[in-house]
Amino acid sequence: MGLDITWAVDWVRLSADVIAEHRIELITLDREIGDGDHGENMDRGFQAVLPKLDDLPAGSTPGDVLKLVATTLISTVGGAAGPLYGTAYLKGAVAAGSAASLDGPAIAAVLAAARDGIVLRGKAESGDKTMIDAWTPAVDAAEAAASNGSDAAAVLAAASDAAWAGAEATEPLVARKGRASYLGERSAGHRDPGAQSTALLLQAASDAASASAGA
Amino acid sequence: MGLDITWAVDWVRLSADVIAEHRIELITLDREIGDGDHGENMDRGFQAVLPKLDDLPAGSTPGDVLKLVATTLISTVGGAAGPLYGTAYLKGAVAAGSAASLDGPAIAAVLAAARDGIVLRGKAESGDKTMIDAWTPAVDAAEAAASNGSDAAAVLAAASDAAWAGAEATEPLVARKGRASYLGERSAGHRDPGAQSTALLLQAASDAASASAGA
Amino acid sequence: MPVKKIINDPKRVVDESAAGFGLAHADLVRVEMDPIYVVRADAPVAGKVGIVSGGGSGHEPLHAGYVGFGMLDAAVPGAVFTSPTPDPILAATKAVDGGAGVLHIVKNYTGDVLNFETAADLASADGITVRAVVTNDDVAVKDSLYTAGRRGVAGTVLVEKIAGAAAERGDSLDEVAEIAERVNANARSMGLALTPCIVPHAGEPSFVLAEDEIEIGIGIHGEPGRERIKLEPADRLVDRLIEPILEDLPYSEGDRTLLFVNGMGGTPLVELYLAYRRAAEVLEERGVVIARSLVGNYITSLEMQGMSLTLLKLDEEMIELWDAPVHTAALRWGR
Amino acid sequence: MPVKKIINDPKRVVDESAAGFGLAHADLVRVEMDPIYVVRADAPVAGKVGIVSGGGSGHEPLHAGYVGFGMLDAAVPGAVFTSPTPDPILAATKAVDGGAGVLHIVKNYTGDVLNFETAADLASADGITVRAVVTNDDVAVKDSLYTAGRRGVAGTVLVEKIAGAAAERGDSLDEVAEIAERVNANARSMGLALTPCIVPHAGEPSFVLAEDEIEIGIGIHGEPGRERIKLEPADRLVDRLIEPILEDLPYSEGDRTLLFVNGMGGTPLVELYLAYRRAAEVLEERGVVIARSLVGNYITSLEMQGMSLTLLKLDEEMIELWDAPVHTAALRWGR
Ligand SMILES: Nc1ncnc2c1ncn2[C@@H]1O[C@H](COP(=O)(O)OP(=O)(O)O)[C@@H](O)[C@H]1O
Ligand SMILES: Nc1ncnc2c1ncn2[C@@H]1O[C@H](COP(=O)(O)OP(=O)(O)O)[C@@H](O)[C@H]1O
Ligand SMILES: [Mg+2]
Ligand SMILES: [Mg+2]
Ligand SMILES: [Mg+2]
Ligand SMILES: [Mg+2]
Repeated sequence: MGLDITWAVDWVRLSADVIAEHRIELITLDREIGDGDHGENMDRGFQAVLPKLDDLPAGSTPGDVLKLVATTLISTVGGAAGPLYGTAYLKGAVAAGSAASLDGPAIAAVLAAARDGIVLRGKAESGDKTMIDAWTPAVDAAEAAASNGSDAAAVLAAASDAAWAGAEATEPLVARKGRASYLGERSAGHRDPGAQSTALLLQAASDAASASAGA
Repeated sequence: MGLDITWAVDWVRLSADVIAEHRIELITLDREIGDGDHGENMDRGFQAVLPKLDDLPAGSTPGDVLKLVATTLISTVGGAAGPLYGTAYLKGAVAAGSAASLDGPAIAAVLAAARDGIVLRGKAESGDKTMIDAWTPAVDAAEAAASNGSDAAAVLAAASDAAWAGAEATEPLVARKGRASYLGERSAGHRDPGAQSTALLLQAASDAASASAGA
Repeated sequence: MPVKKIINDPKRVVDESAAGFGLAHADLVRVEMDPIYVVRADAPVAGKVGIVSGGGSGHEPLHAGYVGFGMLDAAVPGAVFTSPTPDPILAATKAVDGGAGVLHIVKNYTGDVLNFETAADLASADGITVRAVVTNDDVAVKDSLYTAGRRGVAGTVLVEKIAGAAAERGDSLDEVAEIAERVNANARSMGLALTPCIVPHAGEPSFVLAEDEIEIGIGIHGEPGRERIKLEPADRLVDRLIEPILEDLPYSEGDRTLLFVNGMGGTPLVELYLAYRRAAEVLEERGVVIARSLVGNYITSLEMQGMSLTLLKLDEEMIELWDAPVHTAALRWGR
Repeated sequence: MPVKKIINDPKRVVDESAAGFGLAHADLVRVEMDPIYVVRADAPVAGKVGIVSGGGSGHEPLHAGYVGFGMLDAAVPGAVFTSPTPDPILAATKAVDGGAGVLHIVKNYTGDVLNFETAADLASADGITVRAVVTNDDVAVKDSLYTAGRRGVAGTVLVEKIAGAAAERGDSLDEVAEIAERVNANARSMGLALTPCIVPHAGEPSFVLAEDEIEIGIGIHGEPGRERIKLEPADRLVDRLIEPILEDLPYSEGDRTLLFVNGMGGTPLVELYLAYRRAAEVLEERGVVIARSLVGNYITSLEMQGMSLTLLKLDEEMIELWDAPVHTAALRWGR
């Protein structure tokens, strides 16, 4: 069963909720190895998307939603996360194309395109202790699930689980990109805030899909 | 028995010791209702006097010592206490004149002249919560003791006791002069730092006299 | 525990800082060390009224930062928060006397007044004509028989600038003193603190505030204010400062003012400009014209967080003198 | 517990402060609110290269304080410590384009670089020639494959002043970019913090230090430094900052430098000048000539206590451009 516009809109709403809920947590993570604004930045961005959802014309596709998120994040988040997530959603939107519904392989392709967009802009590699360390395992898991014939919801569930594991796995790492890299060895022992927000967002995607499936 | 140059020099040395010892206490009192420098100011002044004592020419009188203290305090203490104590010692020196030894009435006259000097410069009245509230009871007690025929040491002992009582009695007062007056009613409940230093200095005078007498 | 400051020995703070100031601004000033004062590099300026100010250290850039063309001829720094003694004031007075007399600008504190008085007496005995103007712009303190009188606070900066310009254009000692008095009479200030400051030799905060408490009506020496209240939004805090100022010296519609938002040393500029916004709004509501303004840390209490507001009711001559060129370490325009 | 600052709503700090800035400096700048940027009152200046800088707020007076004659044409403030988005950067870029192209001066942080890049792409699409210079003067960060590269810190102020003067005298975009690159390449900085700062929306200190601990190698965003040590005397602290600077860009005897002692926002001037004294002493010992200097709070981290040292190796042209007139809210001379 594919995921349609309802799922996409739900995903955004759930994302806004979950980011608002974890705002302080993301600020705290960023304060420890960065400058303490990640939660505030992401919250500002997703709160700005919410009212725009109501203006989506009838017949909008998941790709349209992703594009709306992309442009809004780019113009409201700022910092490193703004352009990086903005590019991710933009590339994801391109991958989603004008399809009304996304099946497992399509979802995996959206995630891969999003991840590639972040790498293109930010030049981070795996193990640099960035959001990429949540995205890449998520993409790998999504692709594996999709090629095993899982449906879209199951692909997202696999991605979400892998993103969480990836976020957790950033803790021992020494950062080589982003603000945390200024700390050198002292960045070890803290979770990367961008990897954490990635896990939260992918879990929201998966939760929205389960809700769609259940409905 | 009159008090001579030995007493005067001892008084200065004891004063320097006792002020150094109570430096933090005077700072703390001044921090509560002023600007927290009284102990530092007085300590700087008396430490500056010490080396100059060695240069006093032979045949110097108690009046010469008081004048030396006056000029040194004026040129090293600063703040309100510098000119006020400076004037006090200066007027005291004038009252002491060129006498080689000061008896009870002479000591009482020195103290009265000192107090009058402070009033002349600072215009404080009794009850304004200033050093005058230690000086005036001390002068009154000294004059009473002197007219009862007490010797110089006893006159100073009476002055010292009265100064302590006066310092303590500043606690409930609302300040009307000096920095503490800016606090209005909130100045009540704290001892005036200048009254406290006055009591310390007059006690040093008395202690020096007892030592002279004992010697 | 040593006090957390960028210093070596607490007793050498003023000397070492003055030495650094002299090195950094050798084109503007000369720093004499014994006794210590900061003087215009070209002093004495023949035929010009000399202007000397001074007071306890810890209010930087006041006063040394205002020594130079069009403002002060010399500044005399005392120990932190302690008025200087007469010796350096006298030395500075002699150093700037160009034959036209010397004006002392003195903030109204017992210690400053007494020490400047003594120095003036000694200078007069040496044949120098000295006049003193005592600033007392702080409306937080009632000027009555029951206080040492109003404190001189941020208005002092405005007095120094405008009197300095008058001296630079060649006014006589009496004229310079007159305009200084006039500025002081038309200036009103009031301050508040969010945090105390720590005097280097004391090592302890000047007062202790709970995390949600502030002091209203503070001076510039870390002394507590008249009232302790709970933290409020900035706009309300600005109102609390500006209302007593406007009550004390009422303005009519169309009156011109200089609005001066001053930081106490540890307050970020972002907060000062935010406060400026509200102050400007209040003045606009009342029809008062903000003809000139000044925003920044110009008279401070070490690292204290807080601010003061000052309004100076302007006349044509004050505006002209305010706009006149000034070239000092902390205030500079027109050259 | 609300955070102890002179603010109304944490989300409105940047807007309200910019509004106040615009009111206080209406003769110099215009403040646009949607999207937010601060622009020279006379922009665009026909035929002149426009210079735009910007970045997260909380570093005031950087950058808005440097908008005006001889320095920046526009400043784009992001949220506190957060790079602005491309929209206001683009709007500012358009507003200052006088036909000779626009230079972006960008501090080297991932967010700033990415957002300015996007804005530059969009401006180019609109036919405006844009070049970017990325400042990275902070020697506390190793510039290697294993970091995001050196941070742009206090050297940025010097780049803005000197590039601004080059633009003002009529240099072409390539020439202005070249001198900006040259200043950046010859500037080295290093900072330390005695206390953290508190971001308004975070409400908690950016890091926690014991009463006798300090952070060496901090940036300007309240981020922790590379090393935590016990408090030491000022002279030793200065040595700790200046040694890595001189190691990274060695000086020969007779070389000229600009010595810049910068406060992080909450440090009293008295401490900055005291530090200046020691820095000057170290340079003199090495035969380095301090040809120019700057001391004050010019690029800050909110109310953080601490300082940074910057040395800029000067050539004749840089000196000439440094001395050229500048008229901004925070830096002014020559007019
Ligand atoms: N070059 C990069 N590539 C990928 N992700 C990055 C890169 N630089 C930073 N990030 C991510 O951005 C997050 C920080 O975002 P945020 O705090 O919003 O921006 P800033 O660092 O500008 O304050 C980091 O936790 C990290 O996951
Ligand atoms: N007008 C005055 N007359 C007498 N004593 C005064 C007067 N003003 C202040 N004092 C005394 O001076 C003391 C403060 O001295 P100090 O702290 O050294 O100077 P400052 O107030 O200038 O910091 C007060 O405690 C008070 O006893
Ligand atoms: Mg961040
Ligand atoms: Mg005192
Ligand atoms: Mg004092
Ligand atoms: Mg940031």
